[in-house]
Amino acid sequence: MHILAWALQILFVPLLAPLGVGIINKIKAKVQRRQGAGLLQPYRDIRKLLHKDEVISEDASFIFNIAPYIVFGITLIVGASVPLFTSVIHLPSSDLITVVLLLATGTFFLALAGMDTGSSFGGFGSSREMTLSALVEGLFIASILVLVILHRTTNLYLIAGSVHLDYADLIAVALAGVSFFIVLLAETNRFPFDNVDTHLELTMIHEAMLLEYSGKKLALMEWASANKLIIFAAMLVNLYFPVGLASNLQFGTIALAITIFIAKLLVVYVAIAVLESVIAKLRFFRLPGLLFTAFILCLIAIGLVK
Amino acid sequence: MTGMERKIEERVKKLFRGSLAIRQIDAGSDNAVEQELNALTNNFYDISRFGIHFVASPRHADMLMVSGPVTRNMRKALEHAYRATPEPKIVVAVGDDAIDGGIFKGSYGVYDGVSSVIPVDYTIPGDPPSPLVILRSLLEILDKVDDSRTKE
Amino acid sequence: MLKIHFFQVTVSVVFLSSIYFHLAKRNIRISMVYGLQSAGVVALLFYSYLQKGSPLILVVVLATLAVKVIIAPTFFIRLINRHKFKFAVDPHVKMALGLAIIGLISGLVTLHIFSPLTTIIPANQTYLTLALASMLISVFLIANHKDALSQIVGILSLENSIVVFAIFAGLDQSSILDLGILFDIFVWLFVAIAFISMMYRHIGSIDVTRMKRLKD
Amino acid sequence: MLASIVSPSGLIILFSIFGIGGIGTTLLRGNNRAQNLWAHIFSITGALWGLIFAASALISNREFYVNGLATSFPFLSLSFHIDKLSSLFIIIICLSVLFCSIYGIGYVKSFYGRYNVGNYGFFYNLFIAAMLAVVTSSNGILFLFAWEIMSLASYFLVVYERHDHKNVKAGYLYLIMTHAATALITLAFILLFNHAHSFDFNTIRASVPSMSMALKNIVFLLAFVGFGTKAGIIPFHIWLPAAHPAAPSHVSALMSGVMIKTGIYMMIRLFLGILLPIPLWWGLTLIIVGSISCVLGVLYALTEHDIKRLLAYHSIENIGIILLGLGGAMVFYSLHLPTLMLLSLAAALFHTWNHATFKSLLFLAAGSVALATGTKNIEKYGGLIKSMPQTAILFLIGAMAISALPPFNGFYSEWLTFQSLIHGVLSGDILVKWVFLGGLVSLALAGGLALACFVKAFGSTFLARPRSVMAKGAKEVSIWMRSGMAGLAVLCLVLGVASAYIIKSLESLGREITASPRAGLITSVSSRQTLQIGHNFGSISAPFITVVAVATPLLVWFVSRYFINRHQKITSSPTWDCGTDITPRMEITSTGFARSLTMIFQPLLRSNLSYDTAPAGSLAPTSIVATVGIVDIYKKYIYGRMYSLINILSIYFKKIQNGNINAYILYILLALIIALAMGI
Repeated sequence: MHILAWALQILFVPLLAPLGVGIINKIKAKVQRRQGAGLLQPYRDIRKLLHKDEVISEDASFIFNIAPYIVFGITLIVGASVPLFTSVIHLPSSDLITVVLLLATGTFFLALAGMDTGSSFGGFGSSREMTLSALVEGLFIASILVLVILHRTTNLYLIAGSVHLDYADLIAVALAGVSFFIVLLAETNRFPFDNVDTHLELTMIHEAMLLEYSGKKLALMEWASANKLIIFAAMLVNLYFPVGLASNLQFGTIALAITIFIAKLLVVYVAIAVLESVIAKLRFFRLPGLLFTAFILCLIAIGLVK
Repeated sequence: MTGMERKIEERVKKLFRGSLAIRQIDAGSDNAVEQELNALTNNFYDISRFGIHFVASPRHADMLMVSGPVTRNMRKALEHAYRATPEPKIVVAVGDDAIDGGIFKGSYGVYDGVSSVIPVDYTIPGDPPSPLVILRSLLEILDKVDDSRTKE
Repeated sequence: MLKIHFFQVTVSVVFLSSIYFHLAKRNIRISMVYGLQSAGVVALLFYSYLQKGSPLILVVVLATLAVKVIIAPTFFIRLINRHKFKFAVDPHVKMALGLAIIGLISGLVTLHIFSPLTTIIPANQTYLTLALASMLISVFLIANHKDALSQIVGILSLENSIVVFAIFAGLDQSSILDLGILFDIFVWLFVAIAFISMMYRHIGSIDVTRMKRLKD
Repeated sequence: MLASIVSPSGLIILFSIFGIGGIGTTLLRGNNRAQNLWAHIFSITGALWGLIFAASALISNREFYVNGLATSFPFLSLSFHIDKLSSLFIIIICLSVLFCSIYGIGYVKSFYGRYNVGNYGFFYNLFIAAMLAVVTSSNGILFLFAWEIMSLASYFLVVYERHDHKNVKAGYLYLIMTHAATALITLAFILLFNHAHSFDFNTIRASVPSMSMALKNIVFLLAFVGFGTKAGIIPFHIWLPAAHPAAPSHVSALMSGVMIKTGIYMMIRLFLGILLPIPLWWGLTLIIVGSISCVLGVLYALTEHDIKRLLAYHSIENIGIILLGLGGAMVFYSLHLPTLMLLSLAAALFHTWNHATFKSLLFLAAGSVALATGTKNIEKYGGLIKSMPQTAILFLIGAMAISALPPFNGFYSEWLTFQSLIHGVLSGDILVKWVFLGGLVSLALAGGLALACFVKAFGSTFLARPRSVMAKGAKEVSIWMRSGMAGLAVLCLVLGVASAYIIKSLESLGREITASPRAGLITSVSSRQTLQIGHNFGSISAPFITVVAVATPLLVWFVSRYFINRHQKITSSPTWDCGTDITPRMEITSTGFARSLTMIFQPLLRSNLSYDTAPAGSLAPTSIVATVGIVDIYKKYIYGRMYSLINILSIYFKKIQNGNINAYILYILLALIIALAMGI
């Protein structure tokens, strides 16, 4: 059972991540009164891309070629490091700072890959991505810091596994959760930070860096961003609302925990989809204001906890 | 068609069924075709339910939909886009202009159709073809997608 | 009693002449008053000789008498007459303010912060205070007046005051004072004469403020 | 064996190697090649001996004094003290010196026939010896002496390429700032002397308990500003971005990597070794200054497009991070939390070491690029990864390390700094909590910005296509230079992998520095090299992260290459250009890359964007130039104000110096009266 739990923990994120994107797209289509693509569309896209040939820019260096493996690999590591359905097993990398900096490594290579081919789109895509991620990193840490102060540990599993939650701290946790949700939107390139569906190069952030990729490498990049979405969603639901995580590795408990976990994820996805349907993308230079607001929320939350 | 070619085509169709990325190229079109293509993504035609979507870069594309008679200015752009698209790829000439130059045929400024510049696999006639025609042709090209979702 | 009167008179002469240098309007009178001041100093030195009987002091007395009382004023007067020095330059600080400052200095030296200086020999406190005051007033003369003659006289007056101060501070017990005075007389006179002559030859004036243009 | 190395003669050998190296070079007149080899072989030998010496001192747990070498100068005695802190800094210095000297053999070749290599060799060896003397001396006067030699030797290295007018100017600024700092330090030592009646560190330490609080505070402020100026804290940093780029690159590496750390060394020595016990506000001050330095330093780096200036600004940022750790340690000391103090101090020391490694590496790599292209302007680079692939990889490693990305060493020290700051937030009253919180947020923000900055630096230097003729003609640098860099790159990885062991050792080292032998250690290292902080507070496993970070991408590559679509064909074509030919001018420039962040931080940076439109010949303007610039607020508001104040004062003082004899005599009169009144 132990090995099975480990296998589940490692494979959960990459296997279910595309489904999450599919769910969000489906909900968005429904809200727009469209039938929309099927839930499994992202899987079909990835499968197709994996089987296509590649065209690579003549100007690309090895950075361009290794970046997808690193970016995808990082999401695998982080995906296995964050608490998903159980709070019992954990990797030595399940630490707040480690996770933040591991994700930053992925962003680093993604941005470099964007610049590598000398395309102007890739360049400003990287510039915007780095601008956002530079500002978000602090907020990321600050929003989880509330939990660190509450639970006296930076280990994500211990935060998720702690049953103790004082009602007095509920407001603080909620405020921090809201700002973490904003971090989620920023890091996964969702509205109001970025439009994942855009075809307009001038407004792109994430997509602009991938314009030069094709075939397998594009598949890995797309898959990696899907992974990132599920990772952040999992952190949101498991750290700020640590309910229903399996505290042992019995088959029944794990099955129940996975069900609860998926239900919790669904809530987040619905929230994202609804949000994307009702709000517009913000102008780029308005984004720091939003992040700053979230940061103030964090500070209030930190002020509230003892 | 040799057995080898058929096998490859079979593989491609299987691959693209349910996931087709289209890069639209305006090679000197009068924008009539673009209007109709644009309509494909609206709620009524909702092309995304067949797994078909438009993409921003030819690197991501499986299919190039070329409109317009290919003006002299757009020839290089078209060639670049063709070269930039990874194999396997499908080139579709949309509209009469793209097929043989249409009403611009014989003009000194155009190349009389996409096929004189890059190899074309399929054509969708019409000036411009209506969205429904385009959709039907696309689905035909993809050789019948899942039955449950084509019924309207 | 006679001794005290003698001291009072001579020190007053030195002190008042140092003040007079500030007031004088004519160069010739300054020179003459300087002679008078020096005569006071000579009298003091002579008294010192009578007390001790050292021949060295007698030499000093005679040298001072010759140089300071006779030669120096005569020389100055002749110089003034030959070059027609006019008392053309005003002091920096006007008369009234100058007097106020002199008063201030005089008051200042009586303060107790100067008492360690003025009470070297407690019996002579009055004389020491006056000598100190005339020293400072002489320095102020140099600072305040623009004409070179006044400045030189100021230096000489300062020197006279120092001698007076030294006598009352009991420094005349050793012969250092006498040697110092002898040395000083010659050096200062030569320097002063050379200075004035050269300056007049070069600049055509004895107004030191004209020297500003030499600054660069 | 160890005992014979760790002895006064070992130290004398160390200094004499550099001495022979320096003097010997000047004697080899004319023969550039021989001078180059002589200077560097001796500095390499010296560095190796220094490593052996310091490592033996650490292993054998010995410390010793060299005393009794009194000189004819009053108070100056050649007394040295080798303790663990000194040994650590000798190791840090010698490691950087070792690789920089190897690099230097290749780099100095470019000076042949242009500049006097003899002078270089002399000052280079003198500089290193002076740095070693600074970290070993145990006498205030000797220390100041060494400090001054270090400053002067580095000044001469800064102005070494004197044909460039800018270098001379930078050197002048450096000279002024460093001497202003030295003046403050001297004053601090004089105050200490006034109290202790000795310049000997131990005597001073013994007399500190009887010192008044006010005096201690003044000494602290003087020393903090003085050493802080050398370390490059904001707002005393202005010399740093000017002087570091001016020196030859491996000297820049030493200055940025090691020399500024001597300021940190003395802060640790004074604040945590000598002036104990310390009040709370000292540590808080350090944290606040550190926060400001690390955020502003990286912001200035972002706006910079001279590659070496960019790196110099990052030194300011990293000094800020070190100060966060050091300040934390001081606060914990004042709060009587010795275990946390050791944790914080270990973070500061480890980051000091790491920064010495990766900043040296980056400067060397930047120097290689500058040498290959002949310019330091990032805008003129591009595409160098094709012509200089090895330098590119080495720069990438340095960039990842400085951006605190796993698996390199910067990650571990930043992780530790984060941990110590979080502990600070958790322990202490409301003021302490918010100051630590400020430090934490600044550190996180600086980390993010540093990442952006190095994407910019690496991206616009090495990626895409060459943007100038110089970049097009660039060639890979010599094997000497590459091996120097490679050594440091390996060190970055090794320090990362061995971090658990190192952190643990640094903590016990801290116990001896601060003379708190009974302080328990908060960290523990499990059998799998997992560094554990507290009871389940946080943990990190360097070998695990290294293996996973390397293995996972490899696994992904392997699976996708050999298990999925094995017959995939990869073709190459020009970059997708939307139909028109793409030129290097369309690439994003480094200014353009940082523009968004520059604009967002406009209130802090005082950045401005101005358009210069050339007059229209026809309907459209012929050219539009957009300039993003930042105002040097320190020059404008602090040093500019200071300058005009001095100017105005000078005008007043000029009135005093009016050339009027009367006035001078009046001064004499006044001085006389005052002197008489005061003197008696």
